[in-house]
Amino acid sequence: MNSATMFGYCGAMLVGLGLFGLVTNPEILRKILAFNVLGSGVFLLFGVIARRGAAAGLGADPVPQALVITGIVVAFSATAMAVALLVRFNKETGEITMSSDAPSDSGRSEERR
Amino acid sequence: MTNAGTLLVMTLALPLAMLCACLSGWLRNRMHLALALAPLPALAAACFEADGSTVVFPQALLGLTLVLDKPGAMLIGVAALLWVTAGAYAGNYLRDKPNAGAFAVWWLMTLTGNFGTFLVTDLPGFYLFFTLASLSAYGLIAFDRTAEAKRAAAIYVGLAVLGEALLLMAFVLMAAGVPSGSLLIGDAVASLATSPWRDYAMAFLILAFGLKIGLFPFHVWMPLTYTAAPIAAAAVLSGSAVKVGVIGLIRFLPFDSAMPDWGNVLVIAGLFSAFYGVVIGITQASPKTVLAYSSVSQMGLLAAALGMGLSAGEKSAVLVAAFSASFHVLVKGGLFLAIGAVASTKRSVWLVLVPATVLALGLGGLPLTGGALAKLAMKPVMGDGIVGLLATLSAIGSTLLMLHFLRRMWRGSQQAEIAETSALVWPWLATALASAVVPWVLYSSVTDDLLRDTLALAEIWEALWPVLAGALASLALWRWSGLLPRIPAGDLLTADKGLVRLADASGAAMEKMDEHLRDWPVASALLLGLAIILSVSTFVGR
Amino acid sequence: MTYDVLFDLGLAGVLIAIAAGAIFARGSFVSLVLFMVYGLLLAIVWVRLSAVDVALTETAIGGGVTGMLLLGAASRLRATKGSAVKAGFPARLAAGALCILVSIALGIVVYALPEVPPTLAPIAKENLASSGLGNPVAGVLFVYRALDTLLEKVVLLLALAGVWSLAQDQAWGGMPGLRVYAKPNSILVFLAQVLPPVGITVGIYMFWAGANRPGGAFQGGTVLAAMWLLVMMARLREVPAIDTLWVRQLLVVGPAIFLLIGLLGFVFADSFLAYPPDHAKPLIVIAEAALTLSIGVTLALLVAGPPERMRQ
Amino acid sequence: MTPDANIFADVTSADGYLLVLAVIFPVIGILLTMAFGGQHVERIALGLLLAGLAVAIAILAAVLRDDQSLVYIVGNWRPPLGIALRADGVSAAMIMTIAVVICATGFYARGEFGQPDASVSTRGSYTFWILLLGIWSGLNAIAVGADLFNLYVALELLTFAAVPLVCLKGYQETIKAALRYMLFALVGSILYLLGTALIYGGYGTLDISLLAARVQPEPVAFIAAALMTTGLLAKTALFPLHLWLPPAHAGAPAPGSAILSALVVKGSFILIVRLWFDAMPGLLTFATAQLLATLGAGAILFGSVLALRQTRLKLLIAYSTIAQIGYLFFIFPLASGDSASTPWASIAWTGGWLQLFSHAFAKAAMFMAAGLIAEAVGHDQIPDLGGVGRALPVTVFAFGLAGLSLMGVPPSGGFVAKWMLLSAAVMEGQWWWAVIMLVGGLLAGGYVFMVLGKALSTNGSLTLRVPIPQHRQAIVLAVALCAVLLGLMPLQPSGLLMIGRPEMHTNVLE
Amino acid sequence: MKFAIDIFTVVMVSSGVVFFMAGTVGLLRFPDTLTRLHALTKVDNLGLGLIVFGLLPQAQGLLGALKLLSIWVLVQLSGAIVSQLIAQATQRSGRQT
Repeated sequence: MNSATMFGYCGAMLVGLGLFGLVTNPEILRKILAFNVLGSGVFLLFGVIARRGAAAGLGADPVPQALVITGIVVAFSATAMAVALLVRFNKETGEITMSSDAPSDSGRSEERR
Repeated sequence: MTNAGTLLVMTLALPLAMLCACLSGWLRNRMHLALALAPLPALAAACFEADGSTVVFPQALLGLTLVLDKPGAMLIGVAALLWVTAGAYAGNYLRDKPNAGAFAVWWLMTLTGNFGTFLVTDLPGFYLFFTLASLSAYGLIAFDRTAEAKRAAAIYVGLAVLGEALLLMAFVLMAAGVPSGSLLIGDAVASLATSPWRDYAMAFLILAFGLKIGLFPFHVWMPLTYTAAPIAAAAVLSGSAVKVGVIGLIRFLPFDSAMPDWGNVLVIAGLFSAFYGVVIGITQASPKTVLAYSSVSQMGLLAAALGMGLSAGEKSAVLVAAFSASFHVLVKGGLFLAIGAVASTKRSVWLVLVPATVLALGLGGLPLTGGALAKLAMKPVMGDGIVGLLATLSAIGSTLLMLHFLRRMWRGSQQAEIAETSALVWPWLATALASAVVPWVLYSSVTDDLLRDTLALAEIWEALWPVLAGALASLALWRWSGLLPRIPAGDLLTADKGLVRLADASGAAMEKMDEHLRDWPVASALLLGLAIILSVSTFVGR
Repeated sequence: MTYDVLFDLGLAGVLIAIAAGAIFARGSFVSLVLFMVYGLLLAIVWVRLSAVDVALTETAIGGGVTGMLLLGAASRLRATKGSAVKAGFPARLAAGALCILVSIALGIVVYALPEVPPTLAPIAKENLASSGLGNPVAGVLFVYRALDTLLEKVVLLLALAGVWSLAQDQAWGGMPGLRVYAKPNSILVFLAQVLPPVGITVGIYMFWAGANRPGGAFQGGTVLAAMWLLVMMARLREVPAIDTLWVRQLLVVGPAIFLLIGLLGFVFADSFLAYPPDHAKPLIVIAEAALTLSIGVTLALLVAGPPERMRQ
Repeated sequence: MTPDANIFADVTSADGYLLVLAVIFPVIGILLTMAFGGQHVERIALGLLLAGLAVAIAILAAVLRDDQSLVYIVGNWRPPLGIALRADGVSAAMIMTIAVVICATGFYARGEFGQPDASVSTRGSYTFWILLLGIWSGLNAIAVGADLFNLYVALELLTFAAVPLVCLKGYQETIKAALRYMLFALVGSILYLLGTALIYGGYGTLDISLLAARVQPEPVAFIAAALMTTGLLAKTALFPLHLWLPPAHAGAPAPGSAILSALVVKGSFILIVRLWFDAMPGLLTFATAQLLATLGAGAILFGSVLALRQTRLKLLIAYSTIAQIGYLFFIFPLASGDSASTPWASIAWTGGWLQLFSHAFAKAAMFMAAGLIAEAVGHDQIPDLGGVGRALPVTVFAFGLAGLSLMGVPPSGGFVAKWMLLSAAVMEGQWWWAVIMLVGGLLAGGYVFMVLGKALSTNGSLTLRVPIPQHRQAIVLAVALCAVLLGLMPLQPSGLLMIGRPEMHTNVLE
Repeated sequence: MKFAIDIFTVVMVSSGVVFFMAGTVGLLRFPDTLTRLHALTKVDNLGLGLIVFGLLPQAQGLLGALKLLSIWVLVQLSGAIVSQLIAQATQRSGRQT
């Protein structure tokens, strides 16, 4: 087993970890964090694929690397937006967890205009 | 395009134009005065060009194809008559009603749909007009906002939409059976006998149209709606709109190829509701309800006739059915209008009651009335067997029912509240006159035996004795009417409370389930599970 | 060779352990700290996978800015009501089972990856000459898949618009509510005075080197953003109000110039986002320079959050 | 490996540049509005709306004229190294639909987010127009994208523009809805990204038509496809993954709801179809198709029943969206697999897409109508809507037309779509889908008439808080009419939707 | 010559590593925050210093050497400041452990 494949399994495990945190942890901040772990696992798989594709004197296939960089940017902006939402949500409701909600029947909210 | 073509186009174009005119509020609020004009082109077309002249619209207009054949012409003609008189009646009835405009819109839409079904020759077109007629009737029924009107309208719409669904399925099955992929009704019916989906298609057809003409147990909507709707609306609905179902059966049942089993289904269902209508009808108090049940009974008889035709595979049944249907159009419409007329005349009630009686007994087949002709024309179709006998017996029943109706109407006129206005009387008299004359005009076109034969004593007695029997029966009925149970209008529907509760409970259960499903851990776990199942199904499935 | 594998094995083990710690830790603060460490370790992994550009990005983002963002959020959250309703044990068990299944599936894929791995490295390399770039990753980002890069910058801007849209109406156009820790002549102020010159130099160097060696607009921009945030936190400069003109223009200048060059491609290189052969490199460098600035400003403002205070 | 894997000649076609413009125009708008502040934002946006509409028309015309897909090779770098943009018949029709709905919404939204005085920039207007343009760019990019990763970026563009739209009003419950939407959408997109990673690892390209030639039925493909599909399903909110949709679509401001419900959820659906029909043909097994359609059936029944239970108009419409999305997934069993060779596949294909387009128009009209009603009455509680029909006749009429299309009543796109799907289901012997569709129609009739009956009832004492200008009602009516006009097309496979997929028989019914 | 330089590097670096070890142990074992800080700062200064010093001869060219030195300087700077901040924080939140 060469180290690329080994890091591949590592990435697979990270994905599982991230998913678990995302599903089970009620705290929203922790969900966002778990999302980042999950994302890094995915990127790691990209990296492994890039590494396996090393050829023509390049240590790794540049295309997946570029994709990862783009992906990291997107993931970061996602995190930023989620965090902003979370802070506002916390300011409004004082909650930090995501309780299950029935579709709120407060249609009167229109009147708050 | 022949001038008949222009007439055919006008038949639909005029009401549509009037609808567009309704976009302006000013015109809308005055439109009810012009309602009587809308059907005139149809009338003209029926009179002058009943020779199967054809109009084909460009693809941009769904490629509609309009044809005016004999049964179509017969029905559309009398229907137009009724729509004219009822329109005049409505015009007066709606004077200084707050939202007469809305009524006019619904009226015109129903009218367009109703006429369209008599003319179109392709499946989508028929479905279009059928739907238009059924759904816009909703507005007429719910017009006065009483609680029962709302309930009736709700139930009506529910069943109407169900009918749409059944019909859509039927049409899809029929179209699927046509090798050439043509969507013309003719081709669809022609290849129905050999279609692999024949029986399914037949089942859905009979269900859909049976629901429309109120065969037991789909009759429940009729009493409710006709009782709740304003008189003019009830007149056109019971008289004309119901015939959408009749023309459907006429157009879509494959009479060229005998289908005994399906024919018998129709016969049995029809005869049953023929008697069922009578039995329940005589327990009813409101004259409108009584008429509604008589409609159930009459339509049942019609269905039975068509059923005989289907099982024997003889085309003549089509014309017969069309003929008696068109007679029913006028009589039923007339009788409904009569209720209003009686209520609105104080001094010379007899001027209204006498013709009404003749008209009513006509349904029982009183000699020299159109009813007698209808029965006569039906006889060969019904045959001399058990079915024929039952048909004759049903005549007794309808006489009984009609006398009951007259009595109830007479009672109703005592505590009438409608203001004295002769304007409501003339439309009704016109209808009565038409219903007395028109059948004689049409009769020759149905059968080839001469009118003279219909005046033979034997025939007259043949027609008369059921009426007399009915009269006797009704004497008995009056004597012991106290013993009859009071069955609410829409008999079976007394069970609907339970159904509502059941539906409500299941709905609540689903709501609860939804809350759980929309819980984050559940939903996201489902997400992962789905991913795994998908990969497995892709892997194993090959 | 085997030593490398052993090292990598250890590295991966630690990585997983720390990730697990970050996921399972009781308190959020602990898990956040662990997450930042995780980010740094991940950077080493990227180096081991000889993807240095990614490693730089990962340190700048995963270890750096993201951590900052999350810590900032954690310091602001106040749980006044609503307690952490932990999913019940059976639910956690089921979820765990599913996640393990997913991991196993991925493991299978990694195992089953083709013997001769498909790669675009050769063609990527041989076509690189035409662009005059030395760094193949930059080549992919700005030449072969430039459209992705362009759209991704738009995504950044949209994210910023989204963050801003969370402002209160009365605070619109005001200053982002960045936490400011300024006490006069505190040690932080000192740092904010000393570090930025170095940082800015490093940032610019990164983007400049990016053309030929690892690095590039994004990594450089991130460093710039970090420096600016430091200065703002130390109150050496006020946080600019979001409708200040120069802020807005710095935000868009990068994508705008990039897009402009792309559109010029229609005229001079007969295709959108194609560069005229002999001016390829200068054009790309110009675009990258502008992008570095824009990215810096965008990231900083993303961290700073929605406007909260009206300007004085 | 299918014979016509490379049906797209990989050369830029004459009018290919239009595809770039379709994606770029909104981006230009975003940059301009970002740079030059709020007070011009509305003018810039509206100008670009018209420009974009023109581009969409041009694309449709070009595709119809050439009778083949438009292709554009970005930067002259061919796939697999570079990125290609392709627009087949479906894409062209989709772009057109998007343009019409977005323009209508834009002009409708001036009433809500327009700027009375051009001096100040307000939060609402500034962000709304930027997000609108963002959504448009994302949707067009999805419609023309031919590279899985490029499509990922487009998908994110869409999400990042859609989420803030949900909570533009800033009410507590809308923030909550937006947060749920955001997190679930993130899971979805990361799963999709994971899939693309695996695909690149397995086949060394992300270009759809190249993949069609290379993909083999093997674990890599299975698992990648499953992950990507699931991620996209989460964004499409197919039952039972609909947790975020009702509050989000009901909470957004009316124009937002219209866009979200009519277009945004369709974006990810298009990708699912591309995946199974274009990128990995032959990978779709009977079981998978049945599974997807079963979820669709669940959505139809579940969504419709819950719509019937709602007391808020916007929630009712949102649940009806869940139900209507369900119909789309009947494409998979009916237009694929063994039936793909039969003429009925192309009928189902046409029907499915027609359902998508007509639902887009109908649902946009419905939400806009609901918005006007809420503006005029001050709430959207169905029980208290008595008499709205007389106060806002045009609006309620438009709502009714749209409702008829949902019920599948002629003449409307909904009817044609339902007819085609029904016939396909019958002819391919999968009658169970036909049953579901009929029941769905019944339930739809139920909730449509529930609203209409209330609105048309005259006994409600109703006072309008604000008068509603006629032109806004006219816009709603126009959109509803688009749904009706789709009903005028013949009951035959549409030639346009077949462009770019020779494997499907066209005009079989002659 | 080369050999001598290598020896020098090895000695320096390994002694640096020893300091790191000590520091880590201190971090784990020391009772309260301030003492832990004390341990860490020592490590930064000496341990890293030794390692950098040891690597200097190996650096290719003046530029490399400068880079190495700048790394040391930066770490010094940040380490000092961060430990300052932490110390202040502990003082503010009066808890010593």
